[in-house]
Amino acid sequence: MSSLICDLRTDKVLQTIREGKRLDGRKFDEYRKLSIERNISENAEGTARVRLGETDVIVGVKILPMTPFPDTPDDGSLSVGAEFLPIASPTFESGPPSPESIELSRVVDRGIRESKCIDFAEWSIESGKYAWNAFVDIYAINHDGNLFDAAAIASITALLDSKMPKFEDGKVVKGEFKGKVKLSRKPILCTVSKIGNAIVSDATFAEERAQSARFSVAVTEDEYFSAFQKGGLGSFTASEIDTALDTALKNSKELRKLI
Amino acid sequence: MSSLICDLRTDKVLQTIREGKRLDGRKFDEYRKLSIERNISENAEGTARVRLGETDVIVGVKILPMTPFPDTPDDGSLSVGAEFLPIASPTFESGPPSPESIELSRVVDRGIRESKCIDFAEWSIESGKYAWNAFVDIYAINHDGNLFDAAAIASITALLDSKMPKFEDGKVVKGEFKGKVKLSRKPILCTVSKIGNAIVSDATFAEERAQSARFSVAVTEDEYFSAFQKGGLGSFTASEIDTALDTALKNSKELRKLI
Amino acid sequence: MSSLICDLRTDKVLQTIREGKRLDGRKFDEYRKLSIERNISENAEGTARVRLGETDVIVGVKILPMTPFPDTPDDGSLSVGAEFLPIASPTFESGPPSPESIELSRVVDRGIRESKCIDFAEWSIESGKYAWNAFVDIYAINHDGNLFDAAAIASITALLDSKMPKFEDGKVVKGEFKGKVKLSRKPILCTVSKIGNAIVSDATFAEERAQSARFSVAVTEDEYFSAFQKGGLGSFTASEIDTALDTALKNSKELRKLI
Amino acid sequence: MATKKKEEKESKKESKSKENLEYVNKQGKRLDGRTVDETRPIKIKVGVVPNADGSAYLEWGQNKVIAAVYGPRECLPKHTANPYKAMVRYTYRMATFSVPDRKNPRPGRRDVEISKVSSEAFERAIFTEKFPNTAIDIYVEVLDSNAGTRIAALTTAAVAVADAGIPMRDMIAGVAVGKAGGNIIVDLNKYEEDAPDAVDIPIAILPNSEEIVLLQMDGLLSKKEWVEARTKAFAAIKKVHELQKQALLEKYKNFESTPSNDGSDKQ
Amino acid sequence: MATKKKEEKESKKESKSKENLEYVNKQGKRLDGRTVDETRPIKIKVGVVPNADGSAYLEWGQNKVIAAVYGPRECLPKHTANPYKAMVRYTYRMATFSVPDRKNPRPGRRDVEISKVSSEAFERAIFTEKFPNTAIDIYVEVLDSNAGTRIAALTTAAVAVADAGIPMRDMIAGVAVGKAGGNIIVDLNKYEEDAPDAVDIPIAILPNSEEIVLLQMDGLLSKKEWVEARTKAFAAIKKVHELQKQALLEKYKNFESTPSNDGSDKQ
Amino acid sequence: MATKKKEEKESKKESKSKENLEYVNKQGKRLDGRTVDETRPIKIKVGVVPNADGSAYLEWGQNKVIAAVYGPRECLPKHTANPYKAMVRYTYRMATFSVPDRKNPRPGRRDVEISKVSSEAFERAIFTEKFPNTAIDIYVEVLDSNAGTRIAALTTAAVAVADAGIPMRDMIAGVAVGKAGGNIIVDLNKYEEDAPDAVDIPIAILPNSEEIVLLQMDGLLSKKEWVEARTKAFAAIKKVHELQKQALLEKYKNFESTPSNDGSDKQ
Repeated sequence: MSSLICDLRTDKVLQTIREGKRLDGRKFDEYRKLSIERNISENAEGTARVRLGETDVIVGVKILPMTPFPDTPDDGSLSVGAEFLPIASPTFESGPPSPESIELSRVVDRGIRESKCIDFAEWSIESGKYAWNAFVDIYAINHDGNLFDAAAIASITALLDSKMPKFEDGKVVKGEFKGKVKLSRKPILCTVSKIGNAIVSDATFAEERAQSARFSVAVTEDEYFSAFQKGGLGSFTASEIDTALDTALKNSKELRKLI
Repeated sequence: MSSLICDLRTDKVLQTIREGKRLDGRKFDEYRKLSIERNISENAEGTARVRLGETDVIVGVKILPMTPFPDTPDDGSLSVGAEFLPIASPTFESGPPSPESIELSRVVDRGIRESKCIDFAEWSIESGKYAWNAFVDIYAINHDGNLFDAAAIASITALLDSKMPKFEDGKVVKGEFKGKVKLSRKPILCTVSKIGNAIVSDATFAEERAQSARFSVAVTEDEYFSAFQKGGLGSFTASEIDTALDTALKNSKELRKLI
Repeated sequence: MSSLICDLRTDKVLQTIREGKRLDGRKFDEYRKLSIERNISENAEGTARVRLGETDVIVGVKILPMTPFPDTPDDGSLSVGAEFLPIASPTFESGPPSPESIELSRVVDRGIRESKCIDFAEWSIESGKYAWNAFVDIYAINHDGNLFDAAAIASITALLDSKMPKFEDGKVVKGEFKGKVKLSRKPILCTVSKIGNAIVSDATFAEERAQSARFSVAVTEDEYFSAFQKGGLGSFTASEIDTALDTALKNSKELRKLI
Repeated sequence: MATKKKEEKESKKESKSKENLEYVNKQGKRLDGRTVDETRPIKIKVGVVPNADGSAYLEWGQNKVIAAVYGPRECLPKHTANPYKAMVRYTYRMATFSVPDRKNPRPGRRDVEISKVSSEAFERAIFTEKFPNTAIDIYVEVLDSNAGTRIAALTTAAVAVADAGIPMRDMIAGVAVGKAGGNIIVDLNKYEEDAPDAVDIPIAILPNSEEIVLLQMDGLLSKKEWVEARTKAFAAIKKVHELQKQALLEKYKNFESTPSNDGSDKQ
Repeated sequence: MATKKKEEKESKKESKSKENLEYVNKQGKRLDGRTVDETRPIKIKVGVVPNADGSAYLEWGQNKVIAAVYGPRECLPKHTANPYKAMVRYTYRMATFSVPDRKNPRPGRRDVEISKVSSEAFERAIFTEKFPNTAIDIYVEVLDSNAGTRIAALTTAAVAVADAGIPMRDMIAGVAVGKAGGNIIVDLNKYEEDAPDAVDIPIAILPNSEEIVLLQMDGLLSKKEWVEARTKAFAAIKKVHELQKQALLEKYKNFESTPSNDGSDKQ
Repeated sequence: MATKKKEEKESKKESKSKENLEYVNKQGKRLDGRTVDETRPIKIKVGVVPNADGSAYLEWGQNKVIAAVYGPRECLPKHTANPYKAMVRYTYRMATFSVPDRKNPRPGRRDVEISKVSSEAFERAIFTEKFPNTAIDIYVEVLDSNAGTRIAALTTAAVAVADAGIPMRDMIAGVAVGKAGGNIIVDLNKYEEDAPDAVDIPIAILPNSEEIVLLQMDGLLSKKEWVEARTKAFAAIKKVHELQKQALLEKYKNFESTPSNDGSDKQ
């Protein structure tokens, strides 16, 4: 899409928002249709594919025995990575991770990690020698806005879907598992965009182009926040952040039901 | 050489081929003069320098103790790498390996590995802890076409020339060896170019510029093929492949005598 | 500063030198004011900040237990790195180390290492398993010429300032130390620039732009040289090198007093 | 080195002693019930990535692949453009979780080689001379794997290129044929690829002209075995090609029900 | 992976069982004697890098930061320039010796993220539209650290930008607020950041308009706690802002005594 | 770090206690039979890479080096070109198998430093101002090594530059001099370089004007020793220079018998 057409589309988004509406008819705090698919890869310990409207994200989890960090010899660990595949958008390129994909993966990581939903001590195998590390790898398949929430929901879903491998005689027992990974909470990331003076949820690609700033918050079922992240060139007032938090408390409940 | 001169040269190659001849007077299935030099480096376990006409390739082998792969704790291993040194051609640049040099090294690797000429179990030192790895490193010195065959012949020659190091008390004994590396077969790579409708062996640089496609096949002394690789933007018919295989069966015998 | 202004400044430097003077009034073999600051970082084992006129360099030392090299299982080691921070000059860029910063760090390293001021055997912890490695990291903060000498003086000062960590039960004891690092000599690097036909010490940035070549020499208190390095596009006569060495013998004594 | 060798081994794990095992039984059936000429089940869906100019998703046994095509579009950086034709840039990658061990997210030497020979295959298929100075980017991501991924990828990509409306001499279709336990068989699975005498021959052709556009082989193969393998391969590829055509027809049949593919709201 | 996780842990070491510990005593004092609303001592010096267009040095407790600004200057490579505004490129780095373990000299993922969100904060503060086609480069190097470095860096950088004479809507000032042992406290030190219930909220605003230009959080925080934390943060930031202004005034007061800052002999 | 230190040690292995050893015996002979003033045997062959504009191969004791020169040619990327002179880009590399342990194929810090100081030496030798906007690329590959490779490389490269017909003020020639067991000796071999008191001084000059274009040193050296070392070096370099000239003459003498060097069929 040419730059001119982009600008016209952005104008149209802004004008519609000023009229209190969105181009696709949603309310400001309304999400697009969320659908979840599992069993993307038998080779993965767990997978999930999340579609939010036309945004499409696949997450796979591999759980491998690693040497624990010297300062936490009895703890397992979590690694989250994201690839903005050039499949997903004409604006994505092959190559090393972009700052955008690094930011996304780190926000998803914090939302999960800081919710304390994983008891890393349970992932120990042998003190100082082996502990399980879960590699959560996020792949953008189609980018129509709000990759953050789609990626976060796919990540927690894939973790919930994951089988815990067995370890015997110094190695992994292929094809055998000891049940599912245990998660004590299901943090949900809810992102809003500031477009004009409105705070809207689950922005499309066209809406993101028109946004001045973005704010993401991860919410647990017991109504705690486990991560904040402001992004974008603009700013938020304190009351806009409060609106975003309230919206997230509400939306996270609905979204969690779909996992 | 300017692009215009290249194009004229290419036209001349194509025209000569149409007349059933080659610019340097060779028959379609004929190789240039092959010469082999050894003892390029005392620091290497084995070396060979192969000249095919003006094409010039040096290969050195280093054999070092490495930790074996967890799934093959009792096997040694082979690693083939290639550098298209900027020495060798105005078209080569310094920097990380190009797709062309990666392809070459992988085809040379497969030709040797898949011929089963190496018994990797014999290269074990201590189960799960140490096994010999042979690093075969290919350096292009002058590129006048058919680097594939020159590199493959130099690689198998350098391996045949290689001394097996000694290992005692957890380390290599400097300057002592336990005989030559054992190879049960000598796979020879034979490459043909499709130029116009002709299938020609051992193309020069000018001929390669005129080729539409390339086909390489590794042949053992017991008339088995151990690797195929089609390259280039064009295609082959099934019967052209058969011609290439028959030519390779014949040429590999002659070339093997020279090792 | 534009290229034109640079050229005019260079002409002025050259003309002044021809008149036997320097722009800032110093004698040819005279250094700018040297000042040294310590305690830049509590997290470092040792630090030093050296200002030579407006040239400003910070060096920090981290001393960590590392696996010794297989061929020197009973020796510690030294690693010197340099970053030409883009903070320090409009001509410096972020990114991997430039050839210039690599050269500087290697010359500083040789000046120290080859003076034999460190007894690496004393840095052994457990033969073949652990030995102390001192990481000396040089950061350019403001570049007004002669980064080499400023970096070398800051490095030896930071090493002299460094505390030796304690190691017990397989790990470093946080916050405890067993005295200062021992250095048997204090090598001082003295660099001269050849500007026109003059040999001048401690060149400013403007003088370095006018220089044809550079020569650095590290000098110990017992009047041995431990490193030479000629740099730059020009050349030196044998007698110019002799002048540089005599100047260094003299200046190093004065500079050493300030450490 | 470890990395390099790991790659080689992606599909060669656990090649324990299987000498006694029978890869084809007396009834002519393989262990998974297939005949020697039979491929694993193949499903293809067209138009799965709304943003792309063309796309396809394929399941081939356990293999799962997604492909998207962007182009013809401006060729950047500009000095890489060709004034006589489009540049075809094919990128093969495997998701980290698509293999039994975790794949290193950075592209390896195997990825580079497969991308190179696949690019060359598409150079032959596409009428590149119609689009001078442009790039046609074909991206393929393997989501799950069990032997034969480069052919599965190429087959998916060909459908995506067709979906993008890029004119081709012919569609590319392929199969891997080979040998296990002395039998020439079509579409080896991982278990068969690990046979002690395994031969693996990925081959792709333009189905109508039978031009070979991709051909690789490893293992010990005689001339006679090659002729048998090639014959079986060509027959199997024609079936694969039928499935490609059906999938494309399917898309245009279901036109109304897949709004994301009608192009009206592409960005 | 080791590298990645190491980074995460830079400030999370030694989180042993401190459940019994009291982070704020009955007198309302923290272990280092501060009240819950109090920042560690802050010192700012302006114009410390003669070559730069603007620069500043800051000590904030144990944290030591140097910042330099170059620009507006030509934006290279040229295709990254924007014809409507200046590009703000903020680079956050930590010296190898600024942390208890040695920091890898190559920038890590944490550096990239902090640089990104800080660039965005300055995009809001600076009147970028006044300098089309240029770049404003802000470089920050952390020399010593003890929790709160990204805010210390941003605060220093804002002073350096002002020193460079680059027009801003307002100066950026920030603080990290958070939680330890159930108390909402201002400017956590490393010990407090390692509390079992620690919450860390780096926040930066334009002090006059109270626009939030940077906001991150990790840890478990309720809505109510957030409101308390934000209120404390805004109050603390205003004090930080006063120190920034004083430092700038100080420079111009001492104009004569700092010849390197008079611009006359800049290269 | 391991990599970095490995490099340093390429020529410093096995420096066990050799204090008792005699490096020069009463007859003034070194362990390999040379006098203190004598270099190892040197053989030079000109014109060994047909594709290059100039090339040479050299054996210096166990050291084996090949050098090729391309240029003056277009300087790419263009923004690196200089409108007043040619850029000289000297690239020193060691083959993986040229050292006792395997050399990492990626260039290390030692390679970068040697390439830099060697580029600078050639900048002085070549009339670069005659070829504005161009690049002169000098590539050197060490195939086998035993102390003194940077000088062997530079000496080979100088012949290759002459073979390319690039006008020089003077040819570059060099030698490494130094100290072992208290003796100032010419052209140290690896055994001598490992002496406990070893000093290594690579030095290269323009032989006619005696301008020093490359000079490095490590080890502990007095002023007096330097003067002795320099005197010995200059004398040895003149002999090296004679061999360079002979090799070039040899090529043109044998003109007819080396068809690849006549330029008629260069590509």
